[in-house]
Amino acid sequence: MNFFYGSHQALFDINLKIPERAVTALIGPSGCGKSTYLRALNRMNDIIEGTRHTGDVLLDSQDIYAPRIDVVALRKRVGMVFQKSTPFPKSIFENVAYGMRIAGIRNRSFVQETVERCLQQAALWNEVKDRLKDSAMALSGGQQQRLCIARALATNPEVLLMDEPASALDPASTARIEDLIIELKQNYTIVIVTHNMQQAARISEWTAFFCQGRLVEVGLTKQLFFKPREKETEDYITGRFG
Amino acid sequence: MNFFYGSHQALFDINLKIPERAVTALIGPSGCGKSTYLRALNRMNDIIEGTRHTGDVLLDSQDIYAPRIDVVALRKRVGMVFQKSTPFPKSIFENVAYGMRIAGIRNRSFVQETVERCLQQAALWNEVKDRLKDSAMALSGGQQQRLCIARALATNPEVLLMDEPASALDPASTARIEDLIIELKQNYTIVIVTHNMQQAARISEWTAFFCQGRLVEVGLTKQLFFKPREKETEDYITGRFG
Amino acid sequence: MIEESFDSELARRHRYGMIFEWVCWLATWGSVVILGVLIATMAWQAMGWLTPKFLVSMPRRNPADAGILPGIVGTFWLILLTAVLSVPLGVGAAIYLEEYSKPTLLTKFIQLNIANLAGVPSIVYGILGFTAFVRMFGLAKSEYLINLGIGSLQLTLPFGRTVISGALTLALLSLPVVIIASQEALRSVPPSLRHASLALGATKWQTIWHQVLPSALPGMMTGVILAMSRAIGETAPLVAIGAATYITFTPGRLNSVSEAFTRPDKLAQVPFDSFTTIPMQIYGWINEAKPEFQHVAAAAILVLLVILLISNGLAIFIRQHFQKKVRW
Amino acid sequence: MSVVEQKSASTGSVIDRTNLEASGLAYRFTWQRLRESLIQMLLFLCALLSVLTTLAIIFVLVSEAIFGIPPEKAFFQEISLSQFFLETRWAPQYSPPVFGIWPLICGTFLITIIAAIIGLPTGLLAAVYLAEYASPRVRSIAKPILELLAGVPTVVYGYFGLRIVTPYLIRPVLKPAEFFGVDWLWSIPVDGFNALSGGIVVGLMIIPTVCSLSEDVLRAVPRTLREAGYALGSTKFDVCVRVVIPSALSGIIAAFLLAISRAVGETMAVTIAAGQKPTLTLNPLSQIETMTAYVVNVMSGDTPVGTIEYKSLYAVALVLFLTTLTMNLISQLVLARYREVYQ
Amino acid sequence: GKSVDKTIAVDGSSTVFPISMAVAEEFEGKFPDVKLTVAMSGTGGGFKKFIAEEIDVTGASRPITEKEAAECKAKGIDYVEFQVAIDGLTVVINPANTFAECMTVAELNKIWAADSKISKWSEVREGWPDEPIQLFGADTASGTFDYFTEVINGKAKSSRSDYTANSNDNILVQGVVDSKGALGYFGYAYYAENASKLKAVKISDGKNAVCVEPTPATIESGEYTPLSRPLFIYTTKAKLKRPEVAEFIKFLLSEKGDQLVEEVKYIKVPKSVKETMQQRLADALK
Ligand SMILES: Nc1ncnc2c1ncn2[C@@H]1O[C@H](COP(=O)(O)OP(=O)(O)OP(=O)(O)O)[C@@H](O)[C@H]1O
Ligand SMILES: Nc1ncnc2c1ncn2[C@@H]1O[C@H](COP(=O)(O)OP(=O)(O)OP(=O)(O)O)[C@@H](O)[C@H]1O
Ligand SMILES: [Mg+2]
Ligand SMILES: [Mg+2]
Ligand SMILES: O=P([O-])([O-])[O-]
Repeated sequence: MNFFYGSHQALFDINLKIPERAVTALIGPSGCGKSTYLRALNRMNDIIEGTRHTGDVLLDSQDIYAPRIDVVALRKRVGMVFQKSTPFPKSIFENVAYGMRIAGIRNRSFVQETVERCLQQAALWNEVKDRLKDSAMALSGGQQQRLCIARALATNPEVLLMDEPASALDPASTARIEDLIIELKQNYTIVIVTHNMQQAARISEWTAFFCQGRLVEVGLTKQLFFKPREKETEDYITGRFG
Repeated sequence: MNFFYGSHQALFDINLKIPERAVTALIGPSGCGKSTYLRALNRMNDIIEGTRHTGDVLLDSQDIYAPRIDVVALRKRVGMVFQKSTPFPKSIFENVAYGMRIAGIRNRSFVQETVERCLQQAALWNEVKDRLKDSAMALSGGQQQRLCIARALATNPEVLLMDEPASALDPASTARIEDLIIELKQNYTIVIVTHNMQQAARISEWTAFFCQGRLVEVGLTKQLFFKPREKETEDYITGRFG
Repeated sequence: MIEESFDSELARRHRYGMIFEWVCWLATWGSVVILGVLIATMAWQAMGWLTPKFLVSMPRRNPADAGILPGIVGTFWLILLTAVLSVPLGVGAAIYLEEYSKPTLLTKFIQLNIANLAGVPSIVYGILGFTAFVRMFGLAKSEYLINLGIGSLQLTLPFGRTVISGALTLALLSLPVVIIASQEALRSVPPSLRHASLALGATKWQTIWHQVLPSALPGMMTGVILAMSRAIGETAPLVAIGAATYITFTPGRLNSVSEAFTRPDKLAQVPFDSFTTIPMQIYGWINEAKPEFQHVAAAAILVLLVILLISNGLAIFIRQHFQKKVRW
Repeated sequence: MSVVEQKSASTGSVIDRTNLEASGLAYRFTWQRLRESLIQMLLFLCALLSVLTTLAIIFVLVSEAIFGIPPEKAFFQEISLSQFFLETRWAPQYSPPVFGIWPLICGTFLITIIAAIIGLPTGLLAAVYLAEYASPRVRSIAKPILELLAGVPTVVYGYFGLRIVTPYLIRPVLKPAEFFGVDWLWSIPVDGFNALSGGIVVGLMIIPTVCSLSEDVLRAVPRTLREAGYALGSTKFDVCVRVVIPSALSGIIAAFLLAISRAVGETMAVTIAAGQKPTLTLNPLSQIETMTAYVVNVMSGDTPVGTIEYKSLYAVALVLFLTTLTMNLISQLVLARYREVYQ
Repeated sequence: GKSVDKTIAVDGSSTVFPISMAVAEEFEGKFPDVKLTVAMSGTGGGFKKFIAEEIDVTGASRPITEKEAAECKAKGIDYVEFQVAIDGLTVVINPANTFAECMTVAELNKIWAADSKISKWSEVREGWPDEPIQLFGADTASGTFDYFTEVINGKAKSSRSDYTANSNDNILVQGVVDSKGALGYFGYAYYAENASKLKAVKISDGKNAVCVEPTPATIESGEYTPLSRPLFIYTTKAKLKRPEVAEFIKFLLSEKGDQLVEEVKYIKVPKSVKETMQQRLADALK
């Protein structure tokens, strides 16, 4: 697919197959279009004025850009976590319950249970279980990010997109998030953008390397890191540019 | 000297002698305090609320932070050029004449001559001599930057401080500015902040390396680049960090 | 040359600078002092006239007995109705413009139009209100007596010089101000909040309703309160629609607060009854020739100023507490 | 169960249409969806209301002033344009009445000029103080107080002008002989209602408008420009007067225009303080009538619908509307361009 | 259930306004369930609203004109007229004015005539100072305007135009109080209420060259000519069917009503007229 911001083309002929129940890492220098690509996967780019694409994105062999697709339903199936944690200015509980609230679920015990399960999955439950009614804004950065993951899990998505979820965090929080991702890949298909090559190596099975809006190389992480096929990839990984 | 932004200390015990009629380059990773130091030299930091310093800055063995120093007169003696070119939204002529206007010079032919001389010194005269009355905003980035240098020269300063004067420019403009600096050092004492090590090597006699608010090393440029005394300097110059 | 000139001029320039700063200082604090003088002279003029009895009495031809009860009650109903009409419409328009509209020519036009409406003189709104609501262009003419079971509601078309005409007029007048303030409040909500909500599969409206509006609420409230306090002081449009200056009853003939609950028919009559407001009464008294009425007017002005000080203070309080706007 | 995959457009793609329904992504009719579009419609109507308001204003003014709805005749169908713009008397009570707009325009002009002389420089200087000199603390105190000045109702300013400014400010200065009861001082005749007192209070009234708008534009001047000024050896005064104000000039002009437009449209204060007598004069000490005051005067007198005097209201209001509209439009456009420069 | 409280809408002449206002206040004290709105649109403005049936009672400082009567007839409005007081239309000047204490009708005409260009006192009478003259008077909706122009200028509604015109006499009072060279005219009550700040001009009509000051006595006796005039209240037969309106008119014509008329500084009607009025009311109520 190709992607345009107005007249500026940000993605060129990307053709990438994302494997199920595995972590795929997207790496590449700044501004190469990783975020743009990620956001194309749940059509978040639609929000931005003047964007345009050609080509298809298939989810279960269904083109998500097809005319009759319901974007809202799509986004429910394809969750997303952002670089900067974006807790809603509400209580911790309400943050996680938000997805259910908007889906119109009124069953209180179900909501309660799901919130608990998701917070547990996001490895946050123990830290917040006594203060679910507190504002989410009072949490630390790492906790907020995990809360955002829990919130995304609560809508029961199939795919989880993460755009540098740990780049704003301290090493301890980063480690927790990484553990979490490894945990989650049992059940979810995860696509993660990262600047941190070590991180990509640690958590992902597959890695795709982007450069200047093009997909340069994609392969098993181990392979890509140790035996990159392309010169560009090698340069980037060994830190010779970027 | 030490320098503080509120409670945040940005400079620690800097002790640097700047040689006359020569170019001194300040290098160092981003946020290390180069700009802060440079701005301390003409007390531009005074403008920012809540800043504080200890120690002295001597200009011709006169402490510029002494109580009875007139900041305005000081700044007239110590000119400054910024990273982003800052032409006033006036005509080209008026931009250069500004320093004389505020000094209250009414002699029109003198103003005329000085403007021409400074524009010539700044290697801009030929390009703009036919449109001195046009707005300075209409010039290209490189021309604007040279205009700013001409404007600074017109106040007849002794010292010229430059904070990454070429970082926003294309290579051709950068080369012109570099030539200009080499030209100017015959008559002015120049301190220049740069991120570009090649540039520092090309134009400066002396180089000072800052890191995290400290002056790590200072020496003749050739010496510092080829035989740095400190490990940190070497790391930085060879691009191993920063 | 430049050195000599610079050095010789420096002292003079510093002096100019001092004078300039002093003049600027004077302009600012002088204006503040004028506000003080204004309030002080009103207080001085009102001294001895602003009594508790003044607040609960009807206007009388004898200045000593005059009061502003109908004005206070009329202002209350008028502003309540104005807010009920203009706030939802204004906030709705702001939401449309900020959240839904694409920058088409139409939205640009609407935007420009709103900015212009905010600058249309209030007397022009008065003429519009008079023609459209009081007279209804002279087209309609009918009277209805609607039986409410507990009493009857008298409704005339056109609305005439009633609370509803005033409220509709003031609603149109404050609409642009409400829209502009609400837009600003919406703009200060970070886009990341919207993106996060949308990414969870929320619809646009759900995002607005659950996330954007609550976050924008303090800012909107500030704007709305300021718009309404401006409306409280409006006089010209009410003169234009012909609100009374002298009236000895309150809208709906409600004689006490409890009657608002026990007599729903009277309550329903409120929008369709004649009214006056504090500024209208002030205008009436200013025009009185008897010098004592000047003191009565000053007393009413003081009441009005206190109401406005409170509402403006409230708006400023909300703004400073909830809106930590960062400017570069 | 999910697979996400991409195919570039060039390779062609296999789209399984039948799969659409099964995928659960199909765009289906739901109540929620209906609600969404209904809400959007509703909100759009809210936004459209502002356009309707403008159209209604124009319709109302035009239908009584220019083209009457038959059988009614509009003002300009009975009074010629040449009378309106060439006569120098505004005399509705004359028989036959004479409607020459100039005395009203003159009154409005006089008020506006006086208000501008007082309000514009004061407002701008206050803005400079707040933007350049005041500490954030002082600003956070002074700004709300100035905003309060804008919140004072105009009847109050009218009272202030009539009962305080004229007797205790203008009289002592211009008629000290009478005021202090000594006859060797000068005594310039001052009417009880006079344009000067009206202009002064309107001037006070526009200070906050000028100040807050100008402060915004002054603060939008990039810090780098100020620093460049200082680096050349400017004093703060030089930076304010030679760098900041010229850079913000177009924004300041827009603020001035907006304030002047407010002065033109100001009603109660001038009705109360400046009088209600249409006079073709530039003497600020005499009684005048502005366009707005005429409208109030006639409307509070309950002029019967359908008379020529009643229709004259609309003609005057139309002139008033067009004047302020022009100024507002120019000001909006200037401001929009100003924002483009610095953002 | 109960019906809405009763309202009587009173409007019209600003000259009659002080009477309506005082009566309304006292009446409300006596009948608390009746509420009155009292406004002043001027006699002409009042009649317009009266004919449009927007109001119940209108005050008038001149009798209804033929044109207005015809309009009433056309709309089937059966109006009833009651004279409620006598007024002496008073010409006033600023107290600082010590020369123009007596003026003739001719001089007034010279000032107020439609084509008058007089702008200085010296142009009115030889010997008066060369000072500007500021004029204040009733506007076109006012009965006072009609009456004054008819008596002084010989033709109703014929007047110069460059003066401060307002239907609210209070504004005229303020104008005269504040301007040294002012000359204005309005109802006697407005002068009497502010007598300390105004000076009434003595009027000498053309016939017997005596200056007559407006006082209750001279007005009542008719000595103060030609500016003495009757004040009226109009309502309709249909409105009188409403008990509160009937009650109100009754109250106006009672002893108490006369007291109030005198309290607001007008002159009560002679006994004979009063009886006619009461008879008229009785007839209308039948
Ligand atoms: N909203 C936008 N409008 C216009 N161009 C944009 C927009 N967002 C991104 N771009 C451009 O698209 C290109 C790709 O941006 P993108 O954000 O995808 O890069 P990225 O790889 O995520 O970089 P980073 O690692 O810094 O996040 C960049 O050139 C960027 O300037
Ligand atoms: N106005 C300010 N207020 C508070 N802290 C500041 C301010 N300006 C700079 N600092 C801090 O002071 C430190 C030094 O900043 P400085 O601008 O001198 O760095 P620098 O070496 O010039 O970096 P760069 O190469 O990116 O320009 C940084 O940590 C910065 O965050
Ligand atoms: Mg990115
Ligand atoms: Mg720097
Ligand atoms: O009494 P008038 O108001 O009609 O003059």
